[in-house]
Amino acid sequence: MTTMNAVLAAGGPELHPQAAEGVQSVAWLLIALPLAGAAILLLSGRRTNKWGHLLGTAMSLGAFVVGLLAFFQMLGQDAEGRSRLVHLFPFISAGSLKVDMNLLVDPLSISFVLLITGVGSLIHIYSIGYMSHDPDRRRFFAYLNLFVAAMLLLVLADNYVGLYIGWEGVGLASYLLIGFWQYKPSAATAAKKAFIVNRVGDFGLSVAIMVMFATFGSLSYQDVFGQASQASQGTITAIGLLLLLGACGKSAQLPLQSWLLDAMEGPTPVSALIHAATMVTAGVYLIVRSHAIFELSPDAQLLVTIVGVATLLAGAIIGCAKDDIKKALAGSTMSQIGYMVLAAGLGRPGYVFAIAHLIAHGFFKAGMFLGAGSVMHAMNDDVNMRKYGGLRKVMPITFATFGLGYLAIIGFPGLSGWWTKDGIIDAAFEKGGTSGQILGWLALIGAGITAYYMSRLMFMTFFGEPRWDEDVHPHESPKVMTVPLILLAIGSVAGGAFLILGDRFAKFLAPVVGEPEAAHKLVTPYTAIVFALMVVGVGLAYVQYLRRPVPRTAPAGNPAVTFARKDLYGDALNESLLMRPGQWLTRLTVYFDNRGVDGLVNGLAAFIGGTSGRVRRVQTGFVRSYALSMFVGAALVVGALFLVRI
Amino acid sequence: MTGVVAAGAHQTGESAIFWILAIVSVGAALGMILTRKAVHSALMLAAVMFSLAVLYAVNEAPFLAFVQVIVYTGAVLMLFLFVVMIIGVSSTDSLVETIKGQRVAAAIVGIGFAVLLFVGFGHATLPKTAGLKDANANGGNVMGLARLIFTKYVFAFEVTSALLITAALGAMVLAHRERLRPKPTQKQLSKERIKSDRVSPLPPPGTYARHNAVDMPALLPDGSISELSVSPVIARRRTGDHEDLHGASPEVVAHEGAKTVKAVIEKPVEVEEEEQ
Amino acid sequence: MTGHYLVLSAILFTIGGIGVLIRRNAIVVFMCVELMLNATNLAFVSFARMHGSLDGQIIAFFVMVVAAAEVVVGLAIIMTIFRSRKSSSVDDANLLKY
Amino acid sequence: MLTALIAIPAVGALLVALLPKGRDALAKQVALGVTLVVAVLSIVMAVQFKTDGARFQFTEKYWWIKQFGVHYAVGVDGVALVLILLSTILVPLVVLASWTEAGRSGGVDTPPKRSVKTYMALLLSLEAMMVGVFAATDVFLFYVFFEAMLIPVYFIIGSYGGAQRSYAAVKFLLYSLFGGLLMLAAVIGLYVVSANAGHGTFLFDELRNLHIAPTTAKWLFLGFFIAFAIKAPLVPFHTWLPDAAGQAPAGAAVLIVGVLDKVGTFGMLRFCLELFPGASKWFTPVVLTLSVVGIVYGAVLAIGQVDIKRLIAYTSVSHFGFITLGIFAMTSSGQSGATLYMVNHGFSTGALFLLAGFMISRRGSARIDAYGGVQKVAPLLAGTFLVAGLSGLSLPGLSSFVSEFMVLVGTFSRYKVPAVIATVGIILAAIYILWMYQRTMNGPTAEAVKGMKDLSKRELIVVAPILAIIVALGFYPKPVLDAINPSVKQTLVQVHKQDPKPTVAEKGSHQ
Repeated sequence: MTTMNAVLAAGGPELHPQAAEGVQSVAWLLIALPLAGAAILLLSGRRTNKWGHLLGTAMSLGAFVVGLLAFFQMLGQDAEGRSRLVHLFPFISAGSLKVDMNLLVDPLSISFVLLITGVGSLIHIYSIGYMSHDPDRRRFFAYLNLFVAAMLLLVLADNYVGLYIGWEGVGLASYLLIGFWQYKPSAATAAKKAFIVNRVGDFGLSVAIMVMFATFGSLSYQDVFGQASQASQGTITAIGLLLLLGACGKSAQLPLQSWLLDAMEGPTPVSALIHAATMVTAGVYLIVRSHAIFELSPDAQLLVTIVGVATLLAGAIIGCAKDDIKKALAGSTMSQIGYMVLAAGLGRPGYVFAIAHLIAHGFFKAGMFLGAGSVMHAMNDDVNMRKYGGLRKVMPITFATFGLGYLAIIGFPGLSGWWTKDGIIDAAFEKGGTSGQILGWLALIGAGITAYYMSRLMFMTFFGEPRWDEDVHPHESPKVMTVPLILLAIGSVAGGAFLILGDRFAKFLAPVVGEPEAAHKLVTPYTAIVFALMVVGVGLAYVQYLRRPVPRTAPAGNPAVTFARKDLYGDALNESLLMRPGQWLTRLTVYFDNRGVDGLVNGLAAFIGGTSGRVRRVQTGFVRSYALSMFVGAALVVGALFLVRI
Repeated sequence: MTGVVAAGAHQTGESAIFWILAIVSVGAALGMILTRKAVHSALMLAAVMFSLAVLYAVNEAPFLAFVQVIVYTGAVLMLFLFVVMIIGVSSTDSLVETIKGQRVAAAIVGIGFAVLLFVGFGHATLPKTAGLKDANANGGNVMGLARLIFTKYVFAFEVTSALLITAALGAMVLAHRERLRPKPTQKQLSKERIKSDRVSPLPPPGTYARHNAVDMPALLPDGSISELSVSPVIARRRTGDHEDLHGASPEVVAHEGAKTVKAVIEKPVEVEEEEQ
Repeated sequence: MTGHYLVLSAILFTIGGIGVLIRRNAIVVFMCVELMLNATNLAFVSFARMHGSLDGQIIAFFVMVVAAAEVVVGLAIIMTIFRSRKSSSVDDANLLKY
Repeated sequence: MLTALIAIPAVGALLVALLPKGRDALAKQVALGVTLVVAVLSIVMAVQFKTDGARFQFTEKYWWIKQFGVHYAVGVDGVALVLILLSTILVPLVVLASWTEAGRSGGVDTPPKRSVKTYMALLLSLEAMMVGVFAATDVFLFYVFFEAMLIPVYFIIGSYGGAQRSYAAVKFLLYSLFGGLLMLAAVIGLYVVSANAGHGTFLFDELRNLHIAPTTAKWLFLGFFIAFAIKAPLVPFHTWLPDAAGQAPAGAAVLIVGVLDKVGTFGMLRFCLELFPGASKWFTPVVLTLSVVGIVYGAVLAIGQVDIKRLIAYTSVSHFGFITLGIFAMTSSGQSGATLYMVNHGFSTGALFLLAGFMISRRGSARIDAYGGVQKVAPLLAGTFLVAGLSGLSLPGLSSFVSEFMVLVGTFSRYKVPAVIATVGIILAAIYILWMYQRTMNGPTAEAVKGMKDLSKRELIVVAPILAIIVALGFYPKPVLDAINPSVKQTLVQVHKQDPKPTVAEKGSHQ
């Protein structure tokens, strides 16, 4: 009975997945293939240096194939039967705590599987070329495979523990890959920072899991969502906020955004795969997956939207000020994920757009990052856009693919970004009320800024006069790198339309997140405004960066520019609020432990030693003194005897 | 011994003896701890022991009284005197106390202890004296003791014998001086002597001196003082108060002796001639 | 009468004890110890008479024997010390200290 | 079976000690052989152990001192079994790890003090006692092993340790003896209570059913608890551990932190909780506070250390906070998790200490700032070190995560605030491990590190099994949990505690 109520309350998503059959029953292969790849590559040592990258790519492609087969099998099933459970093995059991390692293959997870393995495989292929000169290429592919495995576990798990394992697994892979060139202190620090900031988010996720277990007695999605409506409002809100904290850490949302920009220290394919297309979107996945909880708590949902909007603006502003091409793209990533989080917080109409935007973003942002990598390759790994310029002639393919991605992200009508982003903005306005208006307008402004900073990036890199260093001779990248670029560009162009037209994606996801109330209107009053703002943004950038020559050194900006260049003082804030007090606390504690706790112990020892040293003096060596004390003792004994007797 | 005397008379006689001997023994005991010379202390101790022996006798313990006299006053005290003589009969203790507060503390503790005992005795109710008439009845005091020693206390007695043997052995071991190098033979001694600066024997002390104590240096035939004649051990400890020197130090006396000798040396020829 | 003997015994014992405390000559100290032993013997003997039993005398006898043994060993020790240190003062033998 | 496990290493110790001087190689081979035999035997025992059988299996019971009711009684339940396995697996690896280090005492600056064979003999005798202490089911026998364990450790630290070895050894000994003294008093007290009840005994099974007056129980509990808290070590009794582990040779540090300290937490679970259920509940708030303080405090201290081995020791202080937290949360997942944590911590900290030891023996310094960029010259060392370190920060997929997760979830279902504060520990863990890793392994290669050799075959053989176990238990902890769960259930029955029901279910039942 209760489950039925829950089903009704949650809007009818399928809560009773059936056992998987066919290809889906071997869904574990999805994880096992790349994991095996990682294990083989890591354990085998130098022996596999020659063909290691091929193995890694093959494993990733293999997983993609399995994912595709599972996807096609799913298309053949009716809507109710699209959630399939793959039982693997019992993981933890103690008393009432029982966690099984099961996989859940449903439309939501399969969407992610395809994105991860698809884009992932392309990036693997690209990396063969990109990392060809690196002596540690084998290790790089091992880590990439490890990442793919962990990410797949994250999206495929049917419970929060499995998700958490994947969650931390991708964190580890991200740590390893950001710090891949660990001999650079900046890379090592960035890696560590990413992991630690992520851990802060994980703190939220862990506590959320504890609350769930204490509340529902189980950690599987099925049980938690099924009983969610019976828990108290406070508990649900608490879980929602804690999950949000976790999502903020992984998806670089305010206030845990600071690691993402530093993470660009990693090799560029990593930035494309992990820090643009897949891992950073895990937070969005978490929120959408836990929609049953968020829908029960409007407060939590509101906070999600606030975080989303704040981050989309912050990321966009940072993106405007960066001269480092990768950091500018990273700011853009933050901003775009802000859109997705906003959408995820908007409830049912938003989920579809959140995921759709996520997939579209996966394509165009990965494409642009890889394009940026191609450019860096040509420019001797220089990332400063002020030293680029006029590259469109020497790198036509890169320019074309990058340009398509660019048009997609700024929301040029017809391309992916236009479909999905407009959907999100519309959904924000549709939320209604003052909050809906505010969110909607802020998202609109964000779209305008996006157009500005992306155009700035585009113009500084590919247009204008060459501002290259003398020893730089740009050239187009090899085929192994350009082919993935082309494929991704196709996705950037067509993905959005494919998903949104005819509510195709909404219907596909309906078994998981529920049916939207109304069909999506393609053109709304806001469409025009978005387009207008986009034009304004592009125009501004044109005036600033194409009409006027770009100086090779960054001019001193006004305070606002400095503010944006310094990542909105996020690092400074962390440093002064957390790091410095933390260091002081650490020093203080060490001092306290050495002097206080240990000092107490040693002090006690010293006191006893000192006292003995003083008492020792009683042993004068004079027999007569001893005799005196004996005599005193005898007298005392006699006296005591009398006292007892009398 | 006392059994034959009537109770009343016995009481009076005994108290007379007691009071006399008590005063003597306490006086001697005090003297023992207050005199500066060890020999005097030993003699005072002898006095105490004699008094106690008599008191034992009065207390119907004739055997112990004799043992006291023979063993203590006889053997033990002799041993004391023997050691005193070896160590130096003339040495006296300094009366300056070296440990701070020792005397005051000793006095306080001693007096406190005595007071405690007196208070204890004062409070104790002693039963009427039973007397040893019955105990000594069967063959006298010695027989009574012997009976107890060889029956009830035989084990203790045997242990005591072991103790005595051990003590005797211990004393021997302690008093025995370990020889660190082999005893030199006569040959070695004579060789060493020939090699040394002086072949002839050392001059004996007191030769040609006016005083023949061991710590008086001898005068050589030419009238000079020979420090070699005095054993270095004694020379170091020379105190100098020989009573027959009337307070003069041995050096002064020796110098006077030297003058006399010189005077004699100046006229030897005449003397010889006269004699011849 | 026993009380008198006991008091005398106590006095002698105390004198002996004070002697041990204030005299520095090892031989005299020994004598004082002997005095203390004798004082206790007196007490034993008078108790024996009081109780009408010879046990007290036996104890006194044993005390004498032990005292004799003690004196022998003690004096031998004094001799040995004197031989190496040329002194019989108990204060001089104070090396066994802190 | 158990007696054999105790006797074989003990005999082996004698044998090694009696070997002629100068036969170092032979001593090492004999020691390795003996420990391998013991390891194999214990694995055989583990296979024969029936998880659904009686609580104590492989029991043996003989009179020892009949007058005082002292038995030689041994037996293992699931908890003891896994801990014995932990020790018997670690010891041969430690022997192998000490292959060349044993003769060298305290790194480079101090000359060798004692022979290799003495070291091996001490290790073997330590193994005998470790097995004994976990196997004892007679409280007195437990106490004897508990105290006797100190002796070999004292000599190992004191003779083969670093520059400050004598300070560390004495500190270790005094701390432990102080705790042991309190425990002895409590053990005697227990006997007296049982004797007053009519039947003086030290047998655990009989004492379990003994009724003890609440006040007495509290005092006896304190006696046991303080001894165990020193051993474990719980804040504020922890300061001996960094010194001991920092000064001890790496192999011995593995056993001190990995196994020896587990005796403390094992004792809390086995003796404190089961013998004094009432008192345990009474003291729970205090213990939970100490645990939580320990987790955060130990972690913060670890961040501030400049010496690698001391850092690892402080991380252990933090981890022991988790273990005690789980034990005193009195939920099945908390206690099972805590027990699993004991095992996992033994392996992961063991691996960390071993690898740190390998690294220190190359460079001759334990200071973190003496290193830098090791990964470039010794990738295997760095990689294995990273895996061990990640296990130390409880990365999911590695064994520590499972246990830490169970402890936290189990604690949260009864005590919310301590669990949440303890969770902060996972952030701090990331900081101390990764920061240390960054300072030693990453960055430009330091001048002094340039010639550093990578792990040798022997060293690889030492760490590989541990890392394999860490990964295996991280994904499939079921076998261990199956062994632990029944014993933990018994413990919970004894303290009359049930797992709290999910609040939803509770609400449902109210409706």
